Amino acid sequence: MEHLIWLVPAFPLGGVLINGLFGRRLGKGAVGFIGPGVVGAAFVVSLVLFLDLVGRAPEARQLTQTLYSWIAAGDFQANIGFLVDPLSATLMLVVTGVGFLIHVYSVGYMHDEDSAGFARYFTYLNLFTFAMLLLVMADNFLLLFVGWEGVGLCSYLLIGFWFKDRDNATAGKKAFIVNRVGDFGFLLGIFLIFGSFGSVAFADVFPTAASVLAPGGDLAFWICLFLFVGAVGKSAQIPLYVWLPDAMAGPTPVSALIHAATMVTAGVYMVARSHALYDLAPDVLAIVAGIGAATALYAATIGLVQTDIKKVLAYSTISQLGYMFLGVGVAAYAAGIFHLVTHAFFKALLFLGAGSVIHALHGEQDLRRMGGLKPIMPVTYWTMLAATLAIAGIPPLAGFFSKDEILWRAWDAGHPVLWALGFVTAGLTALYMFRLFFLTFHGPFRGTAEQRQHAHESPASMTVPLAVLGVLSVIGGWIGIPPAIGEFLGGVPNAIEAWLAPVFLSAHGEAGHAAEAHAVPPAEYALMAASVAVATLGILAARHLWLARPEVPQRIAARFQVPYTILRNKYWVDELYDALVVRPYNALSRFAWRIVDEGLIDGLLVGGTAKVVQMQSRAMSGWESGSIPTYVMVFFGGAIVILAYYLFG
Amino acid sequence: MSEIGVGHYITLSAVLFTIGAIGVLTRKNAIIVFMSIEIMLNAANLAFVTFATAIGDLGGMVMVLIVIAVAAAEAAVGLAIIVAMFRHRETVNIEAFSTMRG
Amino acid sequence: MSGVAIAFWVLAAVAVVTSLLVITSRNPVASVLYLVITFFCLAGLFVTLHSHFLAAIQVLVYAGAIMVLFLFVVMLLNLGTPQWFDVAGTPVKFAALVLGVGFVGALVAAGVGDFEPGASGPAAGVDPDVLGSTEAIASALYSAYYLPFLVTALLLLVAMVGAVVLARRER
Amino acid sequence: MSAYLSAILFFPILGALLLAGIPGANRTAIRQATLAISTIHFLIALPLWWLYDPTGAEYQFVERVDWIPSLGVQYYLGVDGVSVLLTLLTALLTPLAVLGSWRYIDRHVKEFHILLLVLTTGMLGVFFALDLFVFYVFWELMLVPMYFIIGVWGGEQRIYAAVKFFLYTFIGGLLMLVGILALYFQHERATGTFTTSLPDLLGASVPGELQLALFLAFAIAFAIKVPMFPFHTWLPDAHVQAPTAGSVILAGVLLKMGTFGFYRFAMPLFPEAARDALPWIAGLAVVGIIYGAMVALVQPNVKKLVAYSSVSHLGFVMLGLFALNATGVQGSVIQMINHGLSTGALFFICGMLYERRHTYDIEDFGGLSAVMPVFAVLFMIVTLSSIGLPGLNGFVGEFLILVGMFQTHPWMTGVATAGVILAAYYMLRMFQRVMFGPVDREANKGLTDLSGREIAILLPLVALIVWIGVYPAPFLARTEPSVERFVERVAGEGFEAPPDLVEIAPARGAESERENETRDGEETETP
Repeated sequence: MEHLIWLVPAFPLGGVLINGLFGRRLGKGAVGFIGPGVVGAAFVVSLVLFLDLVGRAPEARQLTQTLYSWIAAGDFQANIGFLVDPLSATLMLVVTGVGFLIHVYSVGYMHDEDSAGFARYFTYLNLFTFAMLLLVMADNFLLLFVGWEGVGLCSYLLIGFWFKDRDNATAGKKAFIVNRVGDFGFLLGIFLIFGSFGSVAFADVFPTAASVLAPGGDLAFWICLFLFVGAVGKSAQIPLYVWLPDAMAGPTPVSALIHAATMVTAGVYMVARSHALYDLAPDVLAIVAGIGAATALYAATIGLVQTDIKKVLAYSTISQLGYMFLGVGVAAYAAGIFHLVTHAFFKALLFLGAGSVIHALHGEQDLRRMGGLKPIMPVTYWTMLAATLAIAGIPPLAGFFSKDEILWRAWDAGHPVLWALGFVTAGLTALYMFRLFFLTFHGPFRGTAEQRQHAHESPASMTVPLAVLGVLSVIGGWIGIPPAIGEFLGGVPNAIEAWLAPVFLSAHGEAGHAAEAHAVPPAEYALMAASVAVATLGILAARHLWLARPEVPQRIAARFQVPYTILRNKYWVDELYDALVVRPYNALSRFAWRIVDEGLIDGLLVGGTAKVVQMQSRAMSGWESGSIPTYVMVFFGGAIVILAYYLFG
Repeated sequence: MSEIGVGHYITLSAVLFTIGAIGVLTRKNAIIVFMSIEIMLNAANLAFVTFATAIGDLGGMVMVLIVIAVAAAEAAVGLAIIVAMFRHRETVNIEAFSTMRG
Repeated sequence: MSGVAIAFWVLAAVAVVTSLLVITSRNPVASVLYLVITFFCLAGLFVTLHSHFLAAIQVLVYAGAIMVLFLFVVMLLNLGTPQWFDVAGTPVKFAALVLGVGFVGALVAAGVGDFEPGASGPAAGVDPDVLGSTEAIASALYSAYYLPFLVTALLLLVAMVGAVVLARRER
Repeated sequence: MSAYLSAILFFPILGALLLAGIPGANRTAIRQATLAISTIHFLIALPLWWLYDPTGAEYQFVERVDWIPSLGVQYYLGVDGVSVLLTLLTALLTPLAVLGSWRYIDRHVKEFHILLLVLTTGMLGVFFALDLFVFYVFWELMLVPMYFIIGVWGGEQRIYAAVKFFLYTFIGGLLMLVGILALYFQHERATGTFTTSLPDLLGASVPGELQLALFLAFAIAFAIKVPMFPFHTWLPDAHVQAPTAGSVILAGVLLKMGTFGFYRFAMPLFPEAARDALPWIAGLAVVGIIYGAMVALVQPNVKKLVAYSSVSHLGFVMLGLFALNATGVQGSVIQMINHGLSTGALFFICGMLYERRHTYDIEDFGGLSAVMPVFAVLFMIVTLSSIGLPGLNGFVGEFLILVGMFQTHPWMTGVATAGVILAAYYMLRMFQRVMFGPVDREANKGLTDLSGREIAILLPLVALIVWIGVYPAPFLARTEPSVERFVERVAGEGFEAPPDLVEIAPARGAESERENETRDGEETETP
């Protein structure tokens, strides 16, 4: 099956070339077919590869294909090579699957763009899919980095898609540069890896990791930390998360695909992929888990008070990513990836649902001017309900299984504090998600009459993907039922754990946690029950605050004036960065230009020497007084001096 | 009064040369300056001849001839310049001619 | 005190005195004439040095031609009358004097006076008279120093042309 | 002893003579003639790509004829992998430059094109020369046409810029001349034979402190040309005042003279001195990277911004050269070509903007992406190449330089890698203010998109940018042997192994230190 691998990225690339070069002439119909079509084709091939892997014995689940040697200079060598193993196969399915649905959705969402813009949009979307697949399927760190920056570029292009509005372009630029800060760390990580292993290919690095790097040593620490800096930049964790809320300036399907389902999870994938290194740096794992949990809580608090529907979802994404990093940080890689998959389903659905609402209300994104859309948009309503329940972690939906697995692993790995953070965040998640849900679909319609008139359900091309994602959000969790519940349902295995085990097996030799068949400790049930309880509590509180007694939130906000304004202004982090980093840098640059360049070098050194030379020449010319006797005097004096020197010298 | 040696001639040449030089330095009349230059040249000639006969090399003699020729040429041209200067400024005082200053 | 010594001292004294008079006399015509006398003394000195040809040339060219030219120019521009501006200010004079005395003093101190021609004295068997004679100089002039001879001729030509052009009255 | 190199070298001169024949008034005829000449010249030079056999001798197509036997000077030409690529870059840029100045140059058209052809010969001479004397002749020859190109067809303060450019390089040149002479006599003292041919001079080693002095003489001359940090102030002025074609050639090729000089002459001739001076020069390179990026950010004039970006990019090239391992030097060589392509294209783009709006100020533009879509796509690709986006040529060079340099100087490279962020910041900021946002200025509304001619200029450059980005193997293969020889000659055995990578990480908390102590023994480090 190896020869098929290159087809997966080739299809989107083909889409890019066709739409990019001939898009305007082909017209919206053709472009609308090619764009999603190529991603669909990639999905089919991924599925074929997935099934082929399933058919193999666990240890043999690895397909590789090397196209050609990309860069070979001195002792550095990097190929364009692909690796399809359970981890990357899962990601491929998510990227192409969810991607395909979002492409289809976009056809409807973007239909009022002119043909040039339409073609440009799908070119960028296909380019993104191509870059994301490169990232996921790369068999060495360098190609992974190529995909890494490629998706960064596409997010820049797509955020600033409606470039006529200056803020969109600025948001795009901000995203790219903050990503670049992360990539800076990633690059240093790659250099260190190459320095220690003499190669960047996974096959050379991971198997020999334990022998080359001293476990817990400085080198392992710095490699993993630098790689994590890259992950923080890309997956919008503290402190490099500031670009994601602004990234909402892009079209909603873009937010769904890039800033929810796929790109932002690249960081989690990278940490999971290099688990062999991270296992050697427990300190870094602790940092990962810590930042994950902190970001989860921090983002949840901000999400609580946002009024723009997409901003709420953005902070929710940051929070959920925090969960994934928490999972990966406690070495529960499989749990982290599982949450990544389920999150892709319901977060994409939430974004597309929000898109459908915005589309219906002609661009209205403020929750305070929505409400009572349930009768008008039934499909969107029910699918959004499924997704909101899933993210809140209500069994039997997807969110419950993946989030609970992470919480349990955090507790089981001996991090009660992190578990507590996660637990509180679970409650907050339920609270702000249902706040959004009730404000949008229930209660009186607070928009303008004209909006009410126009509000209508989205066309089929938008609602069908919603429905599919809705189903996925419901059943998505069943692929990872923990043993604790599995036994009651007649020995249903934790499919995803088993599926990913071989990839993470090689890390520390002995079988992953899941394989242990020991009795499930009672604590797991207790925690499970607790998390369900806190979720329902959150939902009820949300219903109470925003449905039953809508004036209560105003009163609470009035009483807790200070914390409310802090949250409202997102802890002023953006302003802080601007003041601490951006403005001083610009000032320093101006200083460098005006003072150092023009003043010191040009003015003083170059200009200075020129003036000195001029002054000298002017002084010298004074001697040419024109009177012959002085000439003769000087002449004769000189003669005497020479003579004296010659005689007595 | 011992035998007249080469030293005597050379000293005489030096003295004449210096007198010529002083003439050039002190006098402001172009003609006189010119004549002082002639004295200096002749002093040089004397030294040439002295050494030529002292070491028996004809080079000195030929040199004197050339110097005389050059002096003649220089005198001719110099005097022509002085005439031109005189016509221009009605005076031969070299102080008057300083337009070439820097 | 051989005849030559006496002649040397007399001629030297006269030369020095007359040249001093040249540079000090108020009247340019007087200084021209003194200069002629100086040249005659020099010619005499050349004779004491056995170079008779050069003595003749000295008299002919210098005293005869160049001084006549000077005299002619002085007369033409009626510069005969003493000029008020002629002698420089006392500080310049004083400086020049110091310079001159210093120069001569330096030379004498450096032992110019007892300069011995060293080993390469008149090559054995070369009679100084023959050396100074016209044929010797002529043969040297047309053999070893032929090139300088030609160049000098050219120079004279150029000088003539130059003099004519410069001194011509603009029409 | 094929005369192939001489043919390439003097063909432009023949062309220039031919041009002299055409009456000055007939401008288009002159432009077409020059275009034909430079294109034919490119076709003559192109076979070098296939004929040059990387596995063959160090210098190929050698021509060695006695020029001034008494001084031991020979007319000695030859090419190695690096000079082949640079020659092809020069041969490619010249016809494009002619195309680029089709409407831009309208005064003294004939003189301009003659100077352009003479300039080409000057540059090629430097790349071909294997004899210091020949090298120096062409080094000075190349100066004169560029001086006139800036001085006559430039902007307002063109005289100031031209004189500054000329003096800066000329003084450097003089310093180098002193160096050459000193080397010449020192070589004679050491071996008794007078010669200025590079291979012979490479043989003899120069004693200690004299070597440092000579190295500095060469290094300063080339540092001015690169330009490196303190000596760079002539570049922005020269670029802003130079006409488009002048800027393209200046940035595309002339700046590479400096780095090529280090590669071909300064470092191989004085290896020990080069190693001693390494921290200083690499340090200056890093300063150049950061400083160039910072100053570029605040430039109101787009051409000056691109000029300062060149200072930053060439800082990378210098860094790569001083990595003293094959990876770093390969990166720096390929980056020389990349910089020629991407910055050359950028200057063409500035020229196109200038031809339309007669201004270089970024403020006067805005929202051009809507008005000129084709231009937007090409400008985007070139900008991305310039900030080193993977998949395009800039990344290949920058990555190799950084990964190479990291092995020997981790901290310095760490700072240099920050340059990657700054590059993105100033380029994207400029790109956004020129291309995105509303079309708020009336004059921008009516701008025409790229004409056929303009596309013909940018397409080959963009094609090469993508080709080197996606498949750099053929380029790297051609320069590999030459770089290996360079590294082995300069690094030699004296160069101690890179500092143990463990030390670079500062002690992070006491207990990890104690851990290290106990286990330092059996740590197996495989750099």
